[in-house]
Amino acid sequence: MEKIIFYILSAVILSLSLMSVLSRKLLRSAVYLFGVLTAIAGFYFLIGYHFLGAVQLTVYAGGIVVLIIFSILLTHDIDHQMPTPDWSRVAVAGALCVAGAVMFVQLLQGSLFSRVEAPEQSDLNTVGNTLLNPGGGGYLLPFEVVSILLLAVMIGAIVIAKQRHSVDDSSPEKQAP
Amino acid sequence: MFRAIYEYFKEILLAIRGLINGMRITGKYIAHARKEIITQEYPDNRDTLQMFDRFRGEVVLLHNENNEHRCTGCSACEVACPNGSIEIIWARREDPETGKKKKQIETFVYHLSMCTMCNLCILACPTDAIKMGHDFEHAVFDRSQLTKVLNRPGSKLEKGVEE
Amino acid sequence: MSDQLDLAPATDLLTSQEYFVNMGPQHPSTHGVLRLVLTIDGEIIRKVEPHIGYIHRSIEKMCEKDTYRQIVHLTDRMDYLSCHINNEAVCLAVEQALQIEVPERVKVIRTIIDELTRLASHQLWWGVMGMDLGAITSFLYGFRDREMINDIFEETCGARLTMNYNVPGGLMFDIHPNFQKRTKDFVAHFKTKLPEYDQLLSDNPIFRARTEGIGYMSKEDAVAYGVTGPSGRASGFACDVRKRHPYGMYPQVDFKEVLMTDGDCFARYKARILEMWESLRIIEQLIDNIPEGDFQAPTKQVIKLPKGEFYQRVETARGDFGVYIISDGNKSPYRLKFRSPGFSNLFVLDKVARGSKLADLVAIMSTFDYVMPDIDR
Amino acid sequence: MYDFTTLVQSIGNFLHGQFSPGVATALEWTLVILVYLALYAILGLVLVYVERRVCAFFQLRLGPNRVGWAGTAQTVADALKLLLKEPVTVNKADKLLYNLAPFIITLAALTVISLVPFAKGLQAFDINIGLLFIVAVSSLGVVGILLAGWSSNNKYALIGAMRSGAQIVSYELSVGLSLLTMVLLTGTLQLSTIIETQANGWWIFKGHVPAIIAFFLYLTASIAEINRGPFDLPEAESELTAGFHTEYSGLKFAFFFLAEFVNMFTVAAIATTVFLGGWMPFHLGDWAGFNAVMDFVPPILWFFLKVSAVIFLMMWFKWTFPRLRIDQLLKLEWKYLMPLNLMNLVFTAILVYLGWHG
Repeated sequence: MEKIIFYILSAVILSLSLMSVLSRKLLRSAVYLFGVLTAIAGFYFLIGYHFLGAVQLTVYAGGIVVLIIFSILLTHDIDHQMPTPDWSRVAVAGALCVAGAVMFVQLLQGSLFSRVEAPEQSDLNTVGNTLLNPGGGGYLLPFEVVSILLLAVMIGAIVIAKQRHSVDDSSPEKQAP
Repeated sequence: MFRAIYEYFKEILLAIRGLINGMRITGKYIAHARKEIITQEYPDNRDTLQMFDRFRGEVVLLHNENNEHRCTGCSACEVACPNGSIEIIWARREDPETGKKKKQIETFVYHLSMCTMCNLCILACPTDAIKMGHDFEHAVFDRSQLTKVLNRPGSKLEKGVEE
Repeated sequence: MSDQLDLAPATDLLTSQEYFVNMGPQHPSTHGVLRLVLTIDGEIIRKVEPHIGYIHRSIEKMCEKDTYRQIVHLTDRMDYLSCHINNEAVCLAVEQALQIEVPERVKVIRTIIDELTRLASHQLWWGVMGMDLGAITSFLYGFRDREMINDIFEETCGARLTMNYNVPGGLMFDIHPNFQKRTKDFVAHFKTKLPEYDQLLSDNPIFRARTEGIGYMSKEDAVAYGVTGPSGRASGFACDVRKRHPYGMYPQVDFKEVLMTDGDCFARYKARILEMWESLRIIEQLIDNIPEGDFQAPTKQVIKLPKGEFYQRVETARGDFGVYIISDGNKSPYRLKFRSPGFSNLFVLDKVARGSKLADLVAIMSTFDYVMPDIDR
Repeated sequence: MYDFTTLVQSIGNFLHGQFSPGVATALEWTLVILVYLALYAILGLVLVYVERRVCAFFQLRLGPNRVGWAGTAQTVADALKLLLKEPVTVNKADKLLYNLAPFIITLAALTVISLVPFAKGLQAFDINIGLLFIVAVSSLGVVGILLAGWSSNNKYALIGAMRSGAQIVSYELSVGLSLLTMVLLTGTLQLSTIIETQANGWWIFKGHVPAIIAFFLYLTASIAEINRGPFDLPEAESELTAGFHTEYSGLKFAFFFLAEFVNMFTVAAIATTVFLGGWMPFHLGDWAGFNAVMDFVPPILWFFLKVSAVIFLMMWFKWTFPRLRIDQLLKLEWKYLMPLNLMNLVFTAILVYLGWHG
C-alpha cells in the first residue's frame, strides 16, 4: 500500500516539477510548484515525519507559494506567455540536463545507503528539545541567529515599504474643513 | 508612554462595548423572534388578506345584479387618463324601449399594461361607473391578456343614470 | 474645476498601474442602473465618471403633452421615495400660477404626509446604508418601520409608493378616519425604534471607522456643485428650502434645520438621523391640530395656466427639488423642467471619492442617497 | 461514558478478518473517505439551512419554511438546482485553473474536518501535531481563492482574490498564536490529548483570563480567515458583487459555497476542542448528581451542542456587524490582534511557569 502511494507521489512530483519548469504561463508554473510542494509534504507524512510535513505545508505550500502567486497577481501582463526559446538553447539546456542526470545517477550508485526499517517517530518534544537545547546536539545558536536575521529582514522590509509610501501616496487625505 | 498604552486599551474596550451594544439589539430580536416577525406568508394568507378600501389595484366597471353598469360612454375617463389606457368604443343604437337613438358603449377597453393607477379616471367619471378594484395579482403569461374588456357581455346601462 | 477636466493622455494611464472598472449598470450598490467608470489604482480610486441615462424616460417631454392634473402622477415616478413631496411641488407651482389659496386643512395634511414621506425615505436609506456596509440586518429593521408609514399611505392615499395624493388645488380625497390614530401610533413606535438605529449602527466601531473622515466634502464644494438636502447640510450648507423658502405649514411649525460641519460620511449619516427626529417633531405638532374644512380648493376641471414662467421649490428627502414651468396659456405646459436634487448630488461624487478606497465609494454613494429615477428622469 | 474506540476497532478487526491486510486497509480508507464525504455534504446542507433560518430570525423574517418540514428540504432543493444548472465558463478564462480552484478549496476544507474529534475514538486522523496540521492545511485554501479570482478574467474577482490573499496570510498568524497560547496550557498539540486534559474542566474556565482572551482572539481571527462576515471582504457583495466567485455557477459555485460553510464548522469544532472541552460533558464542581446527569448525555451530542453554540455566535457576529475595509482589516490584525496575542502568550507563559494553570 505504502509503495503504491510512494510511486503515485513520485510520479506526481516528477511530472508536476517538469510541468512547472516547462509551462509558459507564469501563474500555472506557480500552481504546479504548489502541487510539487504539497506532494513532498505527502512524502513526509508517509514516512511518519508529521511535524516536518506540517511545516512543509505551512511554510512552503501555504506560505511561500501563496506569496509567489500573490506577487504574480500584482505584476503586469500576467496573461503574457513566455516566448518559445530557440532550438539551439533548448538543445544546450537539454544536453546539460542529461549530463547532470548521468552524473547524479553515477553518484547515487556509488553511495552507500543504509536502510532504515522503521523511521523513528519525530515526537514534537524531541523536535523542541533539540531545537532549543543550548548544550551539545542542540540548535539554539543557529535558531537565534536565524531569528535575528529574520528580524533584520523584517525591519528592512518595513523601511523600504515606508519610504515608498511617503513618496507614492499622493491621495488627498481629509483636508481641514 | 503610559498614556498611549492606556489609550490603546481604552480604545479596544470602547470598541468592544460598541460591538456588544449592537449585538444586544439583534439578540433582543432573535430572543423574541416569534413575536416580532414582520413578514407575511403571502400566498397562504390570501384568504385573510384584506386590502385597504382605497387601495388601487386595477380599474373595474361596476355591474349590478341585473348585469347593468352605469357607464354612459361619455369618455371623460379616456380624456383624463394620462397614458391612454382606457379606450371606449361606443355607438348610437336604438333603445328598444323608447325607440330613440342613444349613445351606448360597445366595449370598454382597459389596457392594464399602460395603467399607472393614478386614479384620475375615477375622479373624472361623472356617473361613478368605474372604481379602483383591489385585485393586485396581475401577472399573466401573455401581454395580450393585459388588455381587458371591462363591460360584461350583454350588459346594458342602468336606468336613471343619464338623468 | 480644473481637476475635473482630466486631459491626461492615455499613455499616462498605461505607464502607471491604473485600470478601469465598470461599476454598474447592474451592481448591488449603485442603487439602480447607474454606471460608474472607475479608474482604480489598486483599491484606491483615482477617478469616478458617472454615466447616467439607463432609465431615462423623458418625463419632462411627456409633461409637455399632459394636462396639469396628469403631470402630477408622473412626478411619482421620479424620486419614488419622496413622491408626495414631488407631487406637492407641481401642485404648488400650479396653485401659485393660478393664485389659488388652498384651505388650511390641505396645508396641514400635506405637511404631515411630507414629513412621513421624508421619514419613510430616510428609513429606507438607513436600511440600505447598513446593507451597503455589510450589516444586512439593518435593512430589515428599516423596512419594518417603513412598513407602518406605507400602511398609513395605503389607507389614506390608496397606494404605498406612487401615491399621487395631491391634485392642483388640494388633495385627491380627504384623509381616512384612521389617519390620525395610525400616525400617532407610528410616531410613538418610531420614537422607541430610532434610538435602536443609533445603537445598532452609529455606536458600532466598525461603522464609525467606515464612515468617519471618509468622503469629505467641503462647504465650498457643496455650494459649488449645488449639493442640497441632508448631504449638503452635513457640510454646513444651510439649504433647507423649508426654512429658506417656506411653503405649506412649515413657517408655523417649530423645527430645527440640521446643520453639521464635518462634511464626511458620518456627518451625512448623522444629519439624516437627526432630520428624522425633526420630522417626528413636526408631525407631533401638527397631527392633533388638523383644522376642519374642505380638502380641495375649488378649481376648474381643465386647468389652464396664465402665460408666464413659474418656479416652485420644495425640500424632498434628497434636497432642493424645483419645478419650472413655462406656460403659453394652454392646458399643458410649453416647457417643464425639474431641478432634481439627485443630479447635482451625483456629480460631486468624483470630487468627493477621489483618493478613497473602493469600499469607501460604496459608503459615500450610500450617504448621498441616490435614487436613480430622480437623476435620469 | 460512551466510547467509540471499541466500535471503530471492531469494524477494523472485522475487515482485517475478512480480507487480506492490503485490501482491508484500502477498504478502511474507502469507508473513511465515504463517511467524510457524506459528512461534508450533510454539514454543508444543514449549515446553509441553519444560517438562513437564524439570519431570518435576526432580521424578523421567517426564512425558508415551505419545502419539507419547516423548510428543512430547502437546501436540498437548492443543491439540486445548482447541480442542474449550466456550468458557465467565462471566455478567455484560464480553463485549467478555473476548474482547479474549487477543488483546492474543497480539498483543504475536507482535510481539516478529518482531524476533528467528534467523540472519544471518533476521529479519522489523530496525529501528534494535530493543531499544527490544522493551521497548515487551512492555509492552503487561499490558493484556491487566489486562483479562482485570477482565472475568472474578471476585475471584481481579481480584487476579491487580492483582498483574500492579504487577509488570510495575515490572519493566519493570529489564529496560530492564539492556538499556541492554548498549547502552552495543554502542553500538547494532539487534539485527543487536548480534550483529555479538559476532563476536570474546560480550558475556558480553568485557563483563567488568558484562555478567554485567546478564545475571542481565535474566534475573530479565524472568522477572518474563513472570509466570513464581518470580514467577508473577498466576496463583499456591495462592492465586488460576489468577489472571487463572481464568475462561477452551478456545481463549481456550490463547491465554494459548501467549503465556506464547512470551514465555519471546522472553526467552531476547533474552538470547541481547544477551549470548550470537545466532547467532554459540562461538570460543575462537586455536584455529583448534576455531573451524572451531564454524563448521561452522549459525548457526540455534547460536541455538536458546543459547536452549534459557537456557530450561533459567529452568525450573531455576521448578522450584526458591518463589513470592515481592507486597510482597517489589516490594521485590526497588526495593531490589535497580534500585539494582544503576543501579550497574552507571554502572560500565559508566566502563568504556566508559575504553575497556576489547570
